[in-house]
Amino acid sequence: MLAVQEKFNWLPPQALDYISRRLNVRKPRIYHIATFYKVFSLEPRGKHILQLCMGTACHVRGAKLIADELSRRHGIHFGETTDDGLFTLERVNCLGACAIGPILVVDGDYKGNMTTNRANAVIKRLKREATEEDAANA
Amino acid sequence: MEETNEKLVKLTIDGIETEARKGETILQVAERLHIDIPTLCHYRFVKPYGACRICSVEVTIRGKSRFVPACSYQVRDGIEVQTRSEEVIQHRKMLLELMMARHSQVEVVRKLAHEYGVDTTRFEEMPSEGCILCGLCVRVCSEVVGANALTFVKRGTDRYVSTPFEGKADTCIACGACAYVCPTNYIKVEDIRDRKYVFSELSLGPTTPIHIPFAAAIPGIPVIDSHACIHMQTGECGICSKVCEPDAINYEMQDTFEEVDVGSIILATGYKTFDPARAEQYGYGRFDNVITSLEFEHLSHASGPTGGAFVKADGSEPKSVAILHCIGSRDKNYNEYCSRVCCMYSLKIAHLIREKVPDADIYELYIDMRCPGSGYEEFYNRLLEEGVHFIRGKGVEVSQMPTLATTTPAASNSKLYVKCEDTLLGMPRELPVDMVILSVGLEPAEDAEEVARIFKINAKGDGFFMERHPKLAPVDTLSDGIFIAGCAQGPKDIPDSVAQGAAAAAAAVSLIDAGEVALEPITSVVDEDVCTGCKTCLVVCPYGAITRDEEKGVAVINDALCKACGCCVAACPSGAISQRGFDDTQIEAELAALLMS
Amino acid sequence: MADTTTTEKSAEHTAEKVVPFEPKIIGFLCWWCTYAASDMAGTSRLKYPPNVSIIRVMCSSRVDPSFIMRAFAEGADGVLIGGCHLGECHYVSGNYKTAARIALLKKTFSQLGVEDDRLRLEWISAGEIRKFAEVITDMTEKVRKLGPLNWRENFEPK
Amino acid sequence: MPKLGTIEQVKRFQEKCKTALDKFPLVVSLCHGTACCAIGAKELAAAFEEALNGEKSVKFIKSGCHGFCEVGPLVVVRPLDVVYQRVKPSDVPEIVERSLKKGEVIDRLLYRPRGNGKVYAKEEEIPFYAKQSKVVLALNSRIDPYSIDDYMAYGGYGALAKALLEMTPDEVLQEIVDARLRGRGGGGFDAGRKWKGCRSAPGERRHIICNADEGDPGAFMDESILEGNPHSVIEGMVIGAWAIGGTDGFIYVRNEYPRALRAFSNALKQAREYGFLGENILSSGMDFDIKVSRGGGAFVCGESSALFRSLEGDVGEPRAKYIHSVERGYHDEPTNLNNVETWANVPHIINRGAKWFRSLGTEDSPGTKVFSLVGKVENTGLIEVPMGITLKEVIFEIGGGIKEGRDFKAVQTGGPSGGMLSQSQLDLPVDFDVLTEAGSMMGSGGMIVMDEGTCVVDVAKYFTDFLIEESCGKCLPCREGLMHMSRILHRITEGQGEPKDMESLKRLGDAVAVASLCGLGTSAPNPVLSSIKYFEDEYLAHINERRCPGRVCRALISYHIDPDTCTGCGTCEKVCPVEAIQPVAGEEREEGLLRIIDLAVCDKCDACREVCPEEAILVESPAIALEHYRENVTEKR
Repeated sequence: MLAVQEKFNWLPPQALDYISRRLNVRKPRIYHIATFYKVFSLEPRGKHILQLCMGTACHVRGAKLIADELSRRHGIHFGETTDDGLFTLERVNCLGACAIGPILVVDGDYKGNMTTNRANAVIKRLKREATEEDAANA
Repeated sequence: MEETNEKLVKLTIDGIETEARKGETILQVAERLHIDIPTLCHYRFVKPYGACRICSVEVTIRGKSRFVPACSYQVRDGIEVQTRSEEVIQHRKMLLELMMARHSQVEVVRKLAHEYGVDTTRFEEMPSEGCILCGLCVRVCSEVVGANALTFVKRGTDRYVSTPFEGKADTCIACGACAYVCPTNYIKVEDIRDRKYVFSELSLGPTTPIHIPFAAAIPGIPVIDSHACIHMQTGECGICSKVCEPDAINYEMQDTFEEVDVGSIILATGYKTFDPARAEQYGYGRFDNVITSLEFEHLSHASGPTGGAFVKADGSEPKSVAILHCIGSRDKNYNEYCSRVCCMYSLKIAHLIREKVPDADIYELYIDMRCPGSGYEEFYNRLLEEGVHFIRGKGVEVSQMPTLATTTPAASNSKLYVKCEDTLLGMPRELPVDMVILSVGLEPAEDAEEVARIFKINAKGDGFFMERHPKLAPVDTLSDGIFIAGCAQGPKDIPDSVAQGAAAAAAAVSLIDAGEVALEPITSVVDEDVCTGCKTCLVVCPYGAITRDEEKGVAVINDALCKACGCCVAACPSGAISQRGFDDTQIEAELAALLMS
Repeated sequence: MADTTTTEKSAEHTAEKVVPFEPKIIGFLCWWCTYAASDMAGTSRLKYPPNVSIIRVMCSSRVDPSFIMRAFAEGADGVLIGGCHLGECHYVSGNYKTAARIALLKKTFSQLGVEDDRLRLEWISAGEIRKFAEVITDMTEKVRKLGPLNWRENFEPK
Repeated sequence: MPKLGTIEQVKRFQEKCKTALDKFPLVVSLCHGTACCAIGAKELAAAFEEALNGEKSVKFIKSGCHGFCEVGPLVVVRPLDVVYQRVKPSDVPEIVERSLKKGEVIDRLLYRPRGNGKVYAKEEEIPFYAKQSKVVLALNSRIDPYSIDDYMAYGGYGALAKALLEMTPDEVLQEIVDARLRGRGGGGFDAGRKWKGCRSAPGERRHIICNADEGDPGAFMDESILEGNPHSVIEGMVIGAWAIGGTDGFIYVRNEYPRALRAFSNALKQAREYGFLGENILSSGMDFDIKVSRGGGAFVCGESSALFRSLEGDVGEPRAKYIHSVERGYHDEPTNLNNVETWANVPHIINRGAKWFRSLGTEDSPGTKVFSLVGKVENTGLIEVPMGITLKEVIFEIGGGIKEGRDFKAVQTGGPSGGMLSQSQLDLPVDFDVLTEAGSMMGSGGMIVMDEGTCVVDVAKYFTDFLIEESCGKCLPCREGLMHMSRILHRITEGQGEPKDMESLKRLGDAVAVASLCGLGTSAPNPVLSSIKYFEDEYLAHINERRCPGRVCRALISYHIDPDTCTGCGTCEKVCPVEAIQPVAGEEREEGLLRIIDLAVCDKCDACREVCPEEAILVESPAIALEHYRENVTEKR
């Protein structure tokens, strides 16, 4: 399931069906597992995954302010995806780099010493890139 | 128990010293001592879960005391258990308060809380929908039933019980075990038209593995469907045998083949009804409200799906019904013969409808009314008086739109239009009705051909079994000792079937009564002087009736075994065998006589 | 059998081609099926040509090839063997043996120059009265077309 | 690679590796840990590789975490033994040129702690390192975690050879028992006793499992060990398997640790190649291998019974624990579960003996312990200290005191399951039993320091919320009890607390602690209970005075601009997302008009305070802020 999650960024129901059949695991169990563990998502996720560390150290250093800012500015709370399908915000509990918190992970890239203003800048940049890409494609 | 070698442990519960087997839980021991420990997530047929913690008791071991759940804590030697100490009560109160904050509307919680003097909670109330997440349903479904149709979803405070992907659970077998164990009645089993539903999203199979085969079955004893029973599939469950007090459940019972030696056999293998889907013009299978006469019987039966209410597919009451006679009978395309029973049962249907829906328009579309029985014609007359419309003319087509220019389309578009030629009026007609009942004819049973082959009897052109003689031997067949009765022989109504059955029985009894059976007189004989002992006849005899007398070097025919086919006579190269009554000279004489010129 | 005189006459008049030829056919019919069918056909008032004279046997396998030979020799224009459908023999497997024998016999006859249509094997169950009538009609017509067999003249050494 | 079969062969091979390593006169060790990589170590590595350009005399190591994350990325140059901190790619040519080629020390890259003006060049001189005694982490800055040869050059797998070829399983077991090694995962259970129990449990198969589901927020010790020295964990596990009779091994790694996973998987591969895993290890006749299993983001899976179920491929829900996992763990078979750090200690004990181990630390808690020292402390990072060291030493000497010279308020040990300790507990020694007694616990080693700007109620709320998120929801006390605790805490931080809440919290906390099914539940109220115990006044300030002493709880604070410091630059106005900041007419300052925050509009996002160059934006309790506002608006207009 981890492999499927990595490939698609989410778990499509068909994939779970397949897993259930292949591994001979009953569907209710698969479903419970898929909803129990946080890495799994049953909904398609955005193009960019933003993971905000809400570990203690980051919390103490103000991660909550960033979370609030993201939800206010971009309308996404933890576990949600922006309407344009670009960003999904996720909450993680400690990425093991507490010394440089708060940490925002953008598509697997760790960004330390995050602030509300820097977070906005990151999103702005990614948005611009997306628009440019669209323009290029068009 | 005492005889087993298992170790016993000594313990004290509420000051009572007792012994228990190793592996027993405190709850089990307490139950034996009639000490009541409250619990909300325990049930004797599932494994201890330890979720509600209401059963927590204080255990003192080696001077140290701690709280453990009685349902899952296995007793140890020397422990001292307090089930009602001040701390335990305080503790339970706290948990109940927590429970009350969520589930104050749940009867079982409120009652238990009240017992402990907890009627209000200090916490913010957040009423749940009634599920206390004890997990009993989930566990019963997987541990006992093995269906695995329910699961917990998510974790922590978001946790709830549902089916995989919130959809219909294809593995649910509608046993209702979840609803049975649910302490809060949150899970309900609904019974909608003989299909059971647990929640709304769980559509369940038509029936449970244990069920009475059909309403008013005789004997009214439940049976276990081995294809659906969990125990038969996995060896698990077995809960029915645990709860059955008279201990009447036997899983080992199997279908068995029993061989019975008999002297005569009566074949009364019945009939099947004509499948009207073969006659597409009647729209059976295409239109919901076109049903067969047999389906009407089921529908209108008091123990049927609607409890006897006569309704359309959408549940509303039909106000006009057409009954079409001779569906599959008297029709060169299907069966040429008359099925004999349809006229009368069609009249009965009309009568039943009149009873259930007094103001309904009922049409009988017939070719000829055939009412040749005792009181039959009188019944027909009664129907005429009841105001049933009889139209002489076979229904030819059922459609959703009128096809004749003369027909005025009905206001409602759910009408069906039945086309026929009214031969009395001499004009085509089209009747707008709510429902069409097809009076389907009778056909030989599906396996009639197979049965005929097994018993070496013959079937007539229409497929029904042939009697030896239509007048002189109506229940005999060409095979001695085999008799036929009822619709296996041809369409007939109940009185006729009963009469024929009695006749067949009498014929069979007469054989038994005689006590002896006359042998075929026409067996073959060997002329020992001519026989060369070549054994050709031994090979051809299908009954093994011929042996070779090694001493004399000739074939010997056993008269009792010989069935007189004469095969050996024709096969004998030396002409040593002849058949009594059919010997060569007799046949040749016959030939000669026939060809006498 | 009442037709004997007619047959005689027809034989006489064949050369003159005035009276139509009426073939003489012998039917060896199994008592359990084809014979029963003929009985039923009668009670059912089915119409079929009267040219077939029936000899009842217990089983088609009782029909010794020599009977057929003799029938032809004694003036029959055709022989019909009626048995149960394969697998439905009252005597388990008699009809299989018949099938084998008739096939052989047909070969022999063809070598002698007897037309194939003169010897016919049919499986007719007791219920198949319609088939029975059809077979009789069909065979009579075919043999009628072939004309008289005249075994004595054609096949016996002079 | 021939399979090694005798102790001599192992030793010879170690020598060979050592010689190979010694061939490099110069060593550059770049900290390539998660934290350093997040602040530029990757770019740095590329820069080094380019600058060195295949230089034969220099061994360039991308090592695991050095520990001193605060000042990363770190570079250590040997044999000069200098530590360069906050290195940027632009510094690389200079390091290569001067330090490597000429042996000079680059002064400006050296560590200078704030305040005292001193300069430290060598690792052992830096106060952060000076007080530490590294055992488990000793090799972290010296070896390339992707190279088994490096590990062996420092004697790696020597302990394995010694255990398997010279000692009987019983002797190994006895050594561990004698060492009184206690599980580093949290509970501090005696590892020797656990091993013995598992060994004598009936069953054909015995599972050796390494718990690397380090879920405690603020703790990254296990990650660093796996990332920096994975072979030590493997070696420990194989020795454990020898002593216990283990048949197969697992490591359960958090999915959030992809780097650790990569390093460990690579190490497994190498160990197999060298014959330290697989069939007939070192010709001892023992077959043993380790499988990697990834977690799925669930804190509760660190709990042993939940971990087993997760390993079995099911939902990580704990089971009733009255049967010990050593007898019936994974698949109900005997299982020995220890965490990463515990396993990493094993080779050292075998190598140097139980006596040596007992000489470290205290009588009841021998050895060292790795902590991740984080929070509002000057030097955050990974440390390894002998047991028994006081909290004060850790925080003030190693940690260098509180950031920006503020006052210490509390330290949280043991993660969400631990408790908060106050100033008065600072003299407590770090020891399993002492910390438990004080209402906290050792935990796996997270140590989060809080200053006066932290609100303990808020932290308690945070931990409780975290645990609600992570609770599996199986048992009532944990699921419902924690939720109500959180509700009460939320009310308090929102200024709607009532005096009776304190009593409710305590009662509820006790109930949850006593009644819960698993370790997560029973320790869950610790943060709340301990903070009430030591910081009751702070709770009361929230409840009675509607004031947050830490100035954290939003409902109880307001932002305002100090009219005396504000230069009128207007930066704050630009960043304010809700346009709550406006200029005040007629109040000229150096760079423009004085700004003022409209309290009715402000939603306290902190953006303005962050950008203010003059630190003129103040956070006060609402009453004070309102007064200021009145002064500035009402009176001036």
